Amino acid sequence: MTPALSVRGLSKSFDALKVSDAITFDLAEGEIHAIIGPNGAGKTTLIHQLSGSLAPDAGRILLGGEDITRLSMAARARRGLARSFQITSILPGFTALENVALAVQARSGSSFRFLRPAASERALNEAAAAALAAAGLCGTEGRIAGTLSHGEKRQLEIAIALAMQPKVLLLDEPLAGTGHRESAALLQLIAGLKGRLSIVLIEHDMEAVFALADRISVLVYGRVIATGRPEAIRADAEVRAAYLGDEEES
Amino acid sequence: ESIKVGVVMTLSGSAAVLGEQGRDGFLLALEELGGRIGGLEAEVVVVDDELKPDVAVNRARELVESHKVDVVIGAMYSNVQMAITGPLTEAGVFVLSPNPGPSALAGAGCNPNFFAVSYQNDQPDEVVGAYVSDKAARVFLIAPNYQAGKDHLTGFKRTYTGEVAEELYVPLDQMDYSAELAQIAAAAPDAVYAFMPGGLGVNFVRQYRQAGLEAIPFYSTFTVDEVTLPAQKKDAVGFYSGGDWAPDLDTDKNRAFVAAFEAKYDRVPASYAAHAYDAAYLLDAAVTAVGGDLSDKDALRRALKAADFESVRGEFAFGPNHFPLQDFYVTQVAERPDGKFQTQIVEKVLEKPVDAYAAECPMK
Amino acid sequence: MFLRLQGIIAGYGGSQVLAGIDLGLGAGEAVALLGRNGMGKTTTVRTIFGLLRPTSGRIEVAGRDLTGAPPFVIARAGLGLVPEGRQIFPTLSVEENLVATARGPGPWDLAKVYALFPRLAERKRHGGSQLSGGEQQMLAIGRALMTNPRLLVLDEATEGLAPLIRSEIWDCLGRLRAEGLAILVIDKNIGALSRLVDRHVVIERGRLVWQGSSADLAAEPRVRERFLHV
Amino acid sequence: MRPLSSDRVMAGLLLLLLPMPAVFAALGEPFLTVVLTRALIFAIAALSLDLILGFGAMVSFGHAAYLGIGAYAAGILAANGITGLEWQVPVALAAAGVFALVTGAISLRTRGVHFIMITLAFGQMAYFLMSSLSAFGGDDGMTLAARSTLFGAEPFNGTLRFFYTTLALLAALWLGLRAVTRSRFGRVLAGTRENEIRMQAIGFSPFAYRLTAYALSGMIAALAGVLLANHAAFVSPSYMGWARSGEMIAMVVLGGMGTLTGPVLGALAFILSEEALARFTTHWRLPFGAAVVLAVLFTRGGLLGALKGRGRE
Amino acid sequence: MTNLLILQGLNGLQFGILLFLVAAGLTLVFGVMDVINLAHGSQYMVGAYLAAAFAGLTGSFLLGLLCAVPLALAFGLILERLVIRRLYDRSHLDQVLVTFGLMLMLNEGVRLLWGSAPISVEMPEALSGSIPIWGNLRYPVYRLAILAAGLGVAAALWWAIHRTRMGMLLRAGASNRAMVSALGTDINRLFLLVFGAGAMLAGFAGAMMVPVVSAEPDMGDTVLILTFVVIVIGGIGSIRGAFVAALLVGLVDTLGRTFGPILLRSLMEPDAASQTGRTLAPMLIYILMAAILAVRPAGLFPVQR
Ligand SMILES: Nc1ncnc2c1ncn2[C@@H]1O[C@H](COP(=O)(O)OP(=O)(O)OP(=O)(O)O)[C@@H](O)[C@H]1O
Ligand SMILES: Nc1ncnc2c1ncn2[C@@H]1O[C@H](COP(=O)(O)OP(=O)(O)OP(=O)(O)O)[C@@H](O)[C@H]1O
Ligand SMILES: [Mg+2]
Ligand SMILES: [Mg+2]
Repeated sequence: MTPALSVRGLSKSFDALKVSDAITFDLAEGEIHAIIGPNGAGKTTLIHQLSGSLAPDAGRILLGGEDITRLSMAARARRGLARSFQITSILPGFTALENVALAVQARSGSSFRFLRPAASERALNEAAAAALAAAGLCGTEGRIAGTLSHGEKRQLEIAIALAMQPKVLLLDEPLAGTGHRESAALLQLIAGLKGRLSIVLIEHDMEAVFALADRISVLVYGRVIATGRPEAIRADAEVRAAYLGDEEES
Repeated sequence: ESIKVGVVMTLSGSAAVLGEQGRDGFLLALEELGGRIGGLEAEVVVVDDELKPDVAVNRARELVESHKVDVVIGAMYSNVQMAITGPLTEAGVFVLSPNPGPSALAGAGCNPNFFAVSYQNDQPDEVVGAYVSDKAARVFLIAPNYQAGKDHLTGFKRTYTGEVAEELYVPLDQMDYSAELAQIAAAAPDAVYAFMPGGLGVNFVRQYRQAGLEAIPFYSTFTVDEVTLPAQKKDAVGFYSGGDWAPDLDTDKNRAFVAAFEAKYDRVPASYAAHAYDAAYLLDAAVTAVGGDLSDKDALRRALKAADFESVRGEFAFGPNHFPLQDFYVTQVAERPDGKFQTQIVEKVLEKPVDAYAAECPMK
Repeated sequence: MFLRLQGIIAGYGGSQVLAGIDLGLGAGEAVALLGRNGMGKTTTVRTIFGLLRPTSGRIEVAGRDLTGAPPFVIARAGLGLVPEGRQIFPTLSVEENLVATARGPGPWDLAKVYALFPRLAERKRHGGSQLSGGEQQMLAIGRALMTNPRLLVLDEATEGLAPLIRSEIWDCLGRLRAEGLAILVIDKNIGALSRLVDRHVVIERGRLVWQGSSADLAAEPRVRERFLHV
Repeated sequence: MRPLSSDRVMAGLLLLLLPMPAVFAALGEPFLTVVLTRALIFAIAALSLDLILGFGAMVSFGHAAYLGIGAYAAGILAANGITGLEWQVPVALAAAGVFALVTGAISLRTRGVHFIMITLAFGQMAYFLMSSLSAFGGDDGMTLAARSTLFGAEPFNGTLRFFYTTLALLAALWLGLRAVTRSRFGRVLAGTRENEIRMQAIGFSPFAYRLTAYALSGMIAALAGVLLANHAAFVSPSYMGWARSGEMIAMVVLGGMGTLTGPVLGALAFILSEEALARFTTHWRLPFGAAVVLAVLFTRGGLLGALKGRGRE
Repeated sequence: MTNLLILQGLNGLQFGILLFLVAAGLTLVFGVMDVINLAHGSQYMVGAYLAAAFAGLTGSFLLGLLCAVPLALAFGLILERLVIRRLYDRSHLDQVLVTFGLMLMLNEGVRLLWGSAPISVEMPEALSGSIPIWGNLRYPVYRLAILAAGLGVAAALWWAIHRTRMGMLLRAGASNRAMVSALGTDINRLFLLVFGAGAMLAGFAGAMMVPVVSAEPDMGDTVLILTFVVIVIGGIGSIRGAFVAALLVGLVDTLGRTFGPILLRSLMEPDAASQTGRTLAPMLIYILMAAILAVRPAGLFPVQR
């Protein structure tokens, strides 16, 4: 079976700094693949390259077998690649519902329609409201996104990504900044997606990672130093030294 | 019984200096006439055209429709003149221009209700061109880069018989001419001919002097006049200009005009003021001739055409295209004993020339 | 009391967020501010720093009434801020970020901060906007320390940090505390907080609904359940 | 009082404008209708600018060029004996559209102040081009040979007819643009204003939407240009200079950008107060400038914002 | 021909330096404080008028200059306190509009005070005349003085912004005022000083130019547009960019005007060449700007955001 996403020899440097060093991995259909690593290891940079906001220096990216290395961000999104941003990126002047409705609109029909008011398209609104609810944002539909609290904005990011109904979802620290209840809910949400779509998950919350991931890759200084099942990674001495430490958190 | 006169001048922005001269010249004459024109009480409406043609058209139409003016004195710049003359004359209003005499209104486009009290735009240049022909064999020409600039240099070349060393056009908003002056120095011509009106002239003349080029004779039109001289001062002394009038023109009427103007406004009048002043007396004479009856437009037109008034310029008559037949002089800047500066007549160059476009005008 | 809030009511535009907060913090004391998303923790911090003007209530720092004072006056009274969302200066290099607002006298200088975060030393010539999320977080903490505050306010300062770094920061905060620095901290890691602070304060819909020691919190699962959903 | 919505303000405004010619006539100042017509023409231009400025965050500092393109289309065709709007308007729209597509494709690579300046550059190029073409009067401009006609009818003949033609067009364009800004297209446009990266990440290529809006806006401004040429019966490069573009931005922002109604208010306030002040003093720029400064400092969201704020109290 | 080339090169540099003097203030206020100030050109004009007025009173240009510069500073400080301060948390467009209103007021204000006619000032005796620079090539002393002053200001500014803590604070404040303030800096006072400095630079440039070009209303408008072109080509907020771009614009404009027609004449008919030259000359710097922005959308030296 062709993997949902495969990455071959992806390399990227900023001046002398090698942030992606021949990264190769496969994301199997329906799996959650976590990428962990110290701060500045190149995780977000990798997501940027996968989603198309940054061009790699070398290497190839295949989405469902199709080479998308040269495609624009928008074209990749239309082919079913969605992402969330580590640093919240929403439309601050739109309501929460409109934020999500735009994502629905992007995948349903042409947007070169000039006369019919978008706010009255029931299909858009219903799908958007469902995505908001799934992300735990019931009741915020009419609020201006810029005035949501930090945690609420993080949830909105997820809702937007979900509304795109992607085949592959790239999540960059989705739990950062969310409270306990919200992160528990999100955890459940992501777990529920397992099998239906394929997810690349970046997260520093180890509890979540070990609970969710089917496989984990460890990125250090742009290189994948280990890939394997969660138990194996947790036990890996090199990983403990570079990243995990001996911390036991509640 | 009254006569309504609209005065359309550029009165805001830096181009307002000319407009203020025109307005003041007209108002001075009106004051001398006791506020009456041809015996009628004169109601005067002064409007600012802002040097924007579309604004000018609006203000002009307002003069017609709201104020019901009979006559308009204006404008000061050719582009405004072109914009307002059509709408005004179509409404039956007489237009007396105190400065612009665009070729489009002198030739095939001449207009029965339009009278240029000044000159055809090209004439001052033709005068200087003719004069320079036997003074300098190679002349360097410079003008701002717009239609009027091109027209003025064309006027000069029409009568100049020598060789043109170079023809240079500079942007209208330029203030520093070091590059052009370097080119003049490099070309080493026998003379320079410049059409650099208003503020352009102030900077150009002063920098010309600063660059040490005064050994090359400087001829011009609208570049050194009573509007620019207060800023140019000594730097312009000895520079030449050409025109139909100068403050020292030797007629009784002119002496009285200059004295009255200086007494009232404490500055030397320029030709713009002189023409507007003449326009008032022209109008006064014409209205008197028709006995104050403004309803008979044809009679009034004939009376204006007759130009039976005492001009500051001495002998004055209109040609068939309603442009003046008058003498033209070359003038030179001099410092007066009272420390002010003015242009003074050097030589009468052309006697009552007919402008180059008059022949195309269908009016007889 | 080094910092005292009395009856603070504040909000954005028409909507009220804080509905009367009373909070005191002694010199050298460490307090955790807890509460779910959107309950007003950050708003409290913004009000303390004068970034948001309360509609009523009083703010005292070291005995001085600083209600309505501009932020820089409050900061100079000895408060250091690690804001939510990092807010480092993107157009400055890492080192400039640290130096620009530095103030003495005090224990913190460049060398100390670099010793705490070696990663920053490696990237000191780089622009702030080029840093990774976690690096920016380190920079924000370092920047606040460089003002040598008497009270350090951290709003989700460990968000996005790798576990190893995170535990280093908790250790470091513990040491700072021991040296007498007062700390007001917002974080979701209750375990680490409990080891650090004397007192926990829970905010719910803009009001203080519970406070107590770490032991109290540990002993009252209902509080954790009801207000924090742990 | 209920808060005033933008729509209600516009409806009220139209109702207020409708009887104005009769009012002016009764006051014995029928000419004011002509002045008001000019203000309405600029309201159309401001409306067009609001589409890209208010909804797309594209601050064009060269928008006067489109006004000029429309005016010259009417002027040049009329000079060649083609007075029918059925010809003039398509030519004006096509010329403006082509100019917008070409310059827009280049300008849209930039953002923010750079966009302001690159559109200024293209506007100035158009201005200098028309200034130097002596065939069309160069700097002096050209007189409109004849008022435009529409299939033989004369919509611009007579003050009243001109006024109501312009008012109707303004109302129609306002309605049309209101629909456009609320449509799917309008949402995408506003979304790219808010956060371009986010829009790309959900699958939109902002460029095509921006360029479409830019061209549409230029074409509507050209329409205003056709009207302006007929109103002044004169066409001049001075319609296209940067100062004009700046005034158009001022109208939009003064009125309240991104609201469609605001720019209409702004244009009326701008032109009418200029006209009014100029009647009192040639130094009208001084009080006018002061009024602009105070209006912006003490209102948020422009004049429309101020009106709405009042309605809420 | 070589002589002319050198001479025009110098003229271009001098023009560029002048543009830089004005642009530096604009890019400071814009890049550092994130305020678009359309009244900046009017501050240049105010400097020129002040110098002209005081030179007229005292009879000496140097005294006039000495009076004009501190007054231009004071003028900037007052403007900041009264108006600009209220614009910091407003959108760029609100700033554009308010400063556009200020520009109208200032232009009309000087006309009210000094009339519409240009006012000129005598060149100081010591700096008039020219000195030999290359063979028999001479160059006016005063223009060399402008060159030197501009270079001095450029160096001082670069140092102040990139090498002092105040510079860092300014750049920090530009991106996040609230944060700078919350970390203990009185950002308002800092911005007051910057705006004053910008106004002073513009006023200084105006005062320096007044012996060469006379003071007249609206003289700031052209300069304003040109300086905007300069800072945008250079990359907003970058002193280095403003410097390079100013010289580039100065050289392209001056050399293009002189040698463009010569070049064109070798390519086409003289008549067509002169027509094309006349059409292209005023567009030159706009074409330059459009070309640069088309290739580098954020200018030559974009400041990282
Ligand atoms: N535009 C850039 N120019 C130079 N260096 C950059 C740029 N963008 C990122 N970097 C550097 O590349 C490295 C990797 O950054 P990245 O954001 O991918 O890290 P990360 O693994 O996501 O870290 P974190 O867990 O802290 O978010 C960092 O050291 C960062 O400073
Ligand atoms: N700028 C703003 N304008 C309007 N409302 C706001 C603004 N900022 C925050 N709010 C609202 O105020 C409430 C409190 O927000 P605050 O940021 O203080 O929450 P918080 O407790 O810090 O939450 P989090 O854990 O998500 O950061 C929230 O409902 C939020 O939506
Ligand atoms: Mg990251
Ligand atoms: Mg918060």
